[in-house]
Amino acid sequence: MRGIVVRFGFLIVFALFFAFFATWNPVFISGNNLLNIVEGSAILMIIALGMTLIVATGGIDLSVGIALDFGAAFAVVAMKTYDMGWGSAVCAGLIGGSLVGLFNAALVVGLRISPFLATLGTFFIGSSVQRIFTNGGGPISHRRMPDGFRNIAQGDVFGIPSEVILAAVLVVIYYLVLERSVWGRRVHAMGMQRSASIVAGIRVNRILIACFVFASITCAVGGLISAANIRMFTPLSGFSYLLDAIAAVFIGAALHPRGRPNVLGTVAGVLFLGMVTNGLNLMGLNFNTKDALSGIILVSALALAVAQRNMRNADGD
Amino acid sequence: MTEAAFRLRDIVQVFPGVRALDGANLTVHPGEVHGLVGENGAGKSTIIKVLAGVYQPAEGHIDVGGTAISPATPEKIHAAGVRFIHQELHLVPHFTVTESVFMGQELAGPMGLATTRMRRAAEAFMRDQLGSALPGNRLIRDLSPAERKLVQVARALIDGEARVVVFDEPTAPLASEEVLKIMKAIEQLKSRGIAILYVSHYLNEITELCDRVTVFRKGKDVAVFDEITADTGTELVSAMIGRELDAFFPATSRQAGEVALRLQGFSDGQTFEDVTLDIRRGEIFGIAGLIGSGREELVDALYGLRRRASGTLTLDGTVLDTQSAANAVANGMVLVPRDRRHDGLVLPMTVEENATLATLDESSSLGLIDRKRIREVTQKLIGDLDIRPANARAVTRYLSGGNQQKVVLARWLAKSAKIFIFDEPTVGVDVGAKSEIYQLIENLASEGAIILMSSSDPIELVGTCDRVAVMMRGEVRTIIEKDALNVDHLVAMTTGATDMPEVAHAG
Amino acid sequence: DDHLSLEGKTIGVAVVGTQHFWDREAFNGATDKVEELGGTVVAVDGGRDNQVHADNHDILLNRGVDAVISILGDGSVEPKFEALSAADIPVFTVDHPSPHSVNNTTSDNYYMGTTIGRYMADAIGGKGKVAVFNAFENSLRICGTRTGLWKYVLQDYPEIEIIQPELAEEFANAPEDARRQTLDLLSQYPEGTIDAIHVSCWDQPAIGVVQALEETGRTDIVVTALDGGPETLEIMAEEDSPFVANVAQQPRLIGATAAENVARFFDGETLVPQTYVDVVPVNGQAEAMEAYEALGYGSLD
Amino acid sequence: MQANARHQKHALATFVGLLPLIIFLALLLYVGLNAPNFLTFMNLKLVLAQSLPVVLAVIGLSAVVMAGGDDVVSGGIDLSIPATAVLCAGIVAVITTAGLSLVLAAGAALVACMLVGGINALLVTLLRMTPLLTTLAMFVAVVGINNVITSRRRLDLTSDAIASLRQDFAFGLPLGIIIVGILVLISYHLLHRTKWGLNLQAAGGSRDAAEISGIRVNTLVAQSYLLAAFMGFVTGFFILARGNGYSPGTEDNLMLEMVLANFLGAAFSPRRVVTMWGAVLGAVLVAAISIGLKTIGVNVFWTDLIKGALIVTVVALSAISERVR
Ligand SMILES: Nc1ncnc2c1ncn2[C@@H]1O[C@H](COP(=O)(O)OP(=O)(O)OP(=O)(O)O)[C@@H](O)[C@H]1O
Ligand SMILES: Nc1ncnc2c1ncn2[C@@H]1O[C@H](COP(=O)(O)OP(=O)(O)OP(=O)(O)O)[C@@H](O)[C@H]1O
Ligand SMILES: [Mg+2]
Ligand SMILES: [Mg+2]
Repeated sequence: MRGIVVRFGFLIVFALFFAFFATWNPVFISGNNLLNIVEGSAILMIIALGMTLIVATGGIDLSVGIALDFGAAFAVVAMKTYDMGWGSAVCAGLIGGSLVGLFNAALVVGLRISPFLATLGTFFIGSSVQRIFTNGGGPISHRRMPDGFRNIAQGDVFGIPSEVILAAVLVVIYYLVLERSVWGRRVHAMGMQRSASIVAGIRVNRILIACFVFASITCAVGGLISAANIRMFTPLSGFSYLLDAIAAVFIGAALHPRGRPNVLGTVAGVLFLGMVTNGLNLMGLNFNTKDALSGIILVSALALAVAQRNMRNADGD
Repeated sequence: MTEAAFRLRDIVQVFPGVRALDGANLTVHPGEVHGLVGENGAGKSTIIKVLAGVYQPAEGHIDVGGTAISPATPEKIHAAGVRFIHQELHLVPHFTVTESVFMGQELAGPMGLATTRMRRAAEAFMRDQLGSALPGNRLIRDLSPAERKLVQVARALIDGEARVVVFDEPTAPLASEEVLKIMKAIEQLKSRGIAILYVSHYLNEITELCDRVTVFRKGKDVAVFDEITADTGTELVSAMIGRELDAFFPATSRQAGEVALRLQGFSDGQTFEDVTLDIRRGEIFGIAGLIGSGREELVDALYGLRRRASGTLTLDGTVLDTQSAANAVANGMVLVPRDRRHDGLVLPMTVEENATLATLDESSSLGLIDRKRIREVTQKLIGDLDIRPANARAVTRYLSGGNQQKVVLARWLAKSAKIFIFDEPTVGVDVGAKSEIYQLIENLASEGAIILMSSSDPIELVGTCDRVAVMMRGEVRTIIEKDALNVDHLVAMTTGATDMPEVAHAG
Repeated sequence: DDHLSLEGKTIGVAVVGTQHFWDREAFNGATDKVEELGGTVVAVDGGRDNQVHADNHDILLNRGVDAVISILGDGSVEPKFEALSAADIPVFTVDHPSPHSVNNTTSDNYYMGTTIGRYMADAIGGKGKVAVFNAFENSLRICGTRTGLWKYVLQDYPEIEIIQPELAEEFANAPEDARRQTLDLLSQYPEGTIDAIHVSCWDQPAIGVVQALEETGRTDIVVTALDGGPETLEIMAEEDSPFVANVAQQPRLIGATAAENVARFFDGETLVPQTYVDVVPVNGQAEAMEAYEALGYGSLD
Repeated sequence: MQANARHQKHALATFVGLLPLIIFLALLLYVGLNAPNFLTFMNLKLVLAQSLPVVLAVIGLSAVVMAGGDDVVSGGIDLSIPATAVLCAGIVAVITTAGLSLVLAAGAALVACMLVGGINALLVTLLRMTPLLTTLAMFVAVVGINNVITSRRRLDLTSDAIASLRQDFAFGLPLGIIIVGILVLISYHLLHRTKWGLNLQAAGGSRDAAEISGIRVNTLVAQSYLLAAFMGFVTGFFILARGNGYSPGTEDNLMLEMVLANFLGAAFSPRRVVTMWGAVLGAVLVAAISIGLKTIGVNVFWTDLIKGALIVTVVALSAISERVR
């Protein structure tokens, strides 16, 4: 019994919830709804990937939402105000996102501010910049955006929505880069013990800058999807992904035998959150009850994931 | 004989995959200094932690002053008068000396903490008992390692209740002149009838200081020596490693080549000034110097860990860029740092990850790690260096000190570097492993590597180096050539003793 | 009204938040008008936190302004109004009736609620199932009025059923969040089992709702909402838009009117307790185009 | 010669170390000279009154950070304090609105808040869960539960006792300020002037060092979460007093301000570590700056930018002063 819990604990919880939601409302396991879950998780997945990278460096990024906002804003403005094609608009969005990463890197590497406070500063500044630019926070709507851009979120390949494909491609890239590549190994080493990594000849500052920029560009992709989905840029909308992204990354870390933030764990965390949100939506609960339940489920699932890891480590697996 | 100060019998302590203690016994009498020696991983630290109540052993009996304590909890052990000076400099960096000395045993008055009383007591104790005039409001992070060690000692003894004091490798992080302070403190304790358990890899300390010695091997006590003289050393060694150690320092017939590495006018503007050295290919070049002599800072500056104000480094006439550690490594210069737990290893990572951290590029294609190749490389390194346990996936945090050091060495051996800097390469390493490390260094030199060895251990320098530069107050005082190299001379030069004994016997 | 002036006056403008179109426009309308009339603005923003908004009034009191325009807010501002009145600083509210306020400038929320109820009922032929986004009925008075009257009207249509539970929206990322929730809702209610989705207090979420409908091709479901900002009017004005009815307000005008009321007050006029600013009911595509131009948002070709 | 150089360097470090505080004070002075009535006693009262909830929350937070270590990701942090605060406010408002006694309401709220603290403590010490994650998840859960309890309604205050925290005066000061002042002094004594407090700081400063010194780290960490929950409970009443009742949605802002004040406080302390008094000072100064900016009529869209730039500057200076040392 204990052996089973140790090996498959979180998986069992995942399965139990799945079965529970499916029994409560058969719609839950309809192909359409499962696709909804995956599609609905795409943006969070992308943000959580960026967050995974930063947490792997030993930091945390409170400004992921700002990078998302900037990605959306730059792309929408490029198309609406400057009449750019969708390709250029995508580039503009990615560049917009990278500005956030560069700013973070300047604070963390240049001024040696801790990532938490640096990205908190970026969050305040980035929010304010958006409000100044939009005269208080008005959305920038662009109903007639080019189809190419809309297809970032609305297109599909063999019935698989393009945002899901985008998220999947990013998952693969992140997995290869962070878990399989030389560079990723260095990122982990730096995150766990910076001084030893320096002595080992790792260019930690360069890596840190790259990580912040890479993460923010990733978040900007989330912004592009968001802008393509609703055909507008809503200022300050990225913030709503922050807590979920942190939760997903740490659920993932809890699932790792050595507690490291990791891409596959993050994927599991995001899908779990997505499943719970969707399942509770389908349960037909009052929205206040729903919020309370999703919080309680989050706490319990985390506790279980961590308990599982503790047991496994105690068994010397 | 009277009642034992404490007695540990048939202790068994199991960690996942390891029987760290396998029926070990240890008895220490009041008023004696009892040595505990053994190879890395023999179980010394573990039995200390069992005594401390940190681990609850699977089997065994613990009694202190004749009364059985079961189960042993840290509180009960403390109440019984047993004090520990742990090996790590376990202190809170942002605490003051006073706060650290009284940590966990604060004095309280009617209005909360008696801060002034504690500060006076701490300062008085440091001054009178330990001979160190440390201000009570200095922060720990501003202290030298030796000063921190003294704070730990003060912490263990200040309540005056100590009946047994356990020192786990207290001198490992210290320079030789600072060791004296600790020795003096121990003598004083002994004269007050306090029993002392002393763990060290420095056998000369053991033979000088101890009345009796217990030897551990593979989790068991294999011998107890009741008579200790200066000659007991070799017997201790064979008991420890289970065989004779034929030659501690490797024999050599190596001839140094041309001057290859040249430091010119190195200074950092603060701690060392205008250091100029010529080092030959195939030479082991030592650097000696007390704490504060600028030796450590020079090493750091050489490797790009510290900004240098001026100076050039040339290899075979071409300027070598080592302004950052990464550049140094890229140019074939590598460092085995003095603080392996912070700078040497990424502790949460495995042996494999640590050993291959600098050579990943060589075992990858398209930037992706070739995991099979990495595993092979690691297995070979583990074999070559006899790293124990021979498990590539073992987390380095749980390796014993000597094995941790070998993992650091493994990383750089895999790198096939040209210039090796060894900074305190054998601190905390047992004699057997030490000897192996010296042999490794010798082999590197024979293969034509350029070797710099910075050490606070004069015996080690004399035993392995071809030449030794002595630093003092930020300057190179002299360079001692091979034929003039002996321990007394070296010690005299490093401490700046004016009368130079004209002894000629080699170390 | 040419003689109106706030020359030499310092007017505090407190707004509960500026994320929403309405709040922002009312705020901009008020501050712009005060400046146009020659007054100095001291503006404070509660960041969508009613308590911070209330506290901000203390700052205006301490700063010593000549009058305060307070936009929205809940019961926590009442003691602050009292203190301001006690210090002889007149308070003018926007969309927040209060016994301590000289005048409240507002849209007719009762009219909005009933109008949108009738429009929606008509759009689905007086029967069917309706989902509603409603998170703030209990916490914000105006939302309570709008939602309550919408429900009141629907009582006349026994064949209209409101799907339980009601849906909740999120503040920061309203359109995207509503889009996701709508997608979940649609997978639960297949083709033909749901007829309308109503956003009961404003219309940012409606943007996401329409989006979800278009994505799934369920454009037979109609969408209704309140406020009529330029983005939503633009959507309504599109060919075959599922977004069929709205009641547009004139928040900028409301803010400006409040500022003018301040000037009138200093001019010695007696003000009625409530000033209602006209709302613009928008039923269908053609009216949406008209309203877009009439409200000065530009023109839709 | 050398001693002189060291002395100069020390003086420089001290100066740079004080810069964060100097910058704050300079900004306040600028505001004071430009805003009518800013440098008055009235305004001081206003600043204090508005910072009360943050001050209370930050006492709890700083205790948790002191006990767990100040690394945000792996150390101690309690993001659930704002949630316990609104939970207390919500429960008290609902029960008193229903006409039941305030004592009953307070009792129920206390039980609920301490339960939250207890769960935090259990998860962090027994399960060894990351505090950041644990308390974040608890925040979500508790806010959710509170929304069920209150149905996200606005509830007007019916208790005069609570209103008196805002309205009544003693010695010319609002009662609330006096009570919080006393609580600050008690907490200061507890956290910085007793054995318990020092051990708490040792636990967070170096867990290993504390453990081998016989300090029961887990017990202290658990106690810090209970203290935090209790401070959340107290904060609840001040939220009710301040808002003249319960308004939904105050937790997010409180969380941001609390975290900000706590870590800014570290920049003020000479040892550059999180301290309770530094955190309280941080809370008051942040409130003063916010009020100052509002008083001089800075465009509301710009205030976050100024705040963000200020954080970055202050923290950067504190980092630089560490390097100069
Ligand atoms: N917490 C632990 N988990 C797993 N293995 C451990 C742990 N602590 C010690 N060991 C193992 O127990 C054995 C004994 O270790 P111990 O630290 O007692 O050796 P030691 O004699 O102190 O060595 P050294 O001379 O290096 O200090 C080693 O093999 C070590 O790897
Ligand atoms: N954080 C930890 N958790 C569990 N076990 C540990 C931890 N740190 C060290 N150990 C184990 O405790 C033992 C003591 O480790 P320590 O760092 O004192 O080195 P050591 O074994 O005494 O080596 P040396 O003194 O030769 O450097 C080691 O065997 C190690 O495996
Ligand atoms: Mg040991
Ligand atoms: Mg050891």
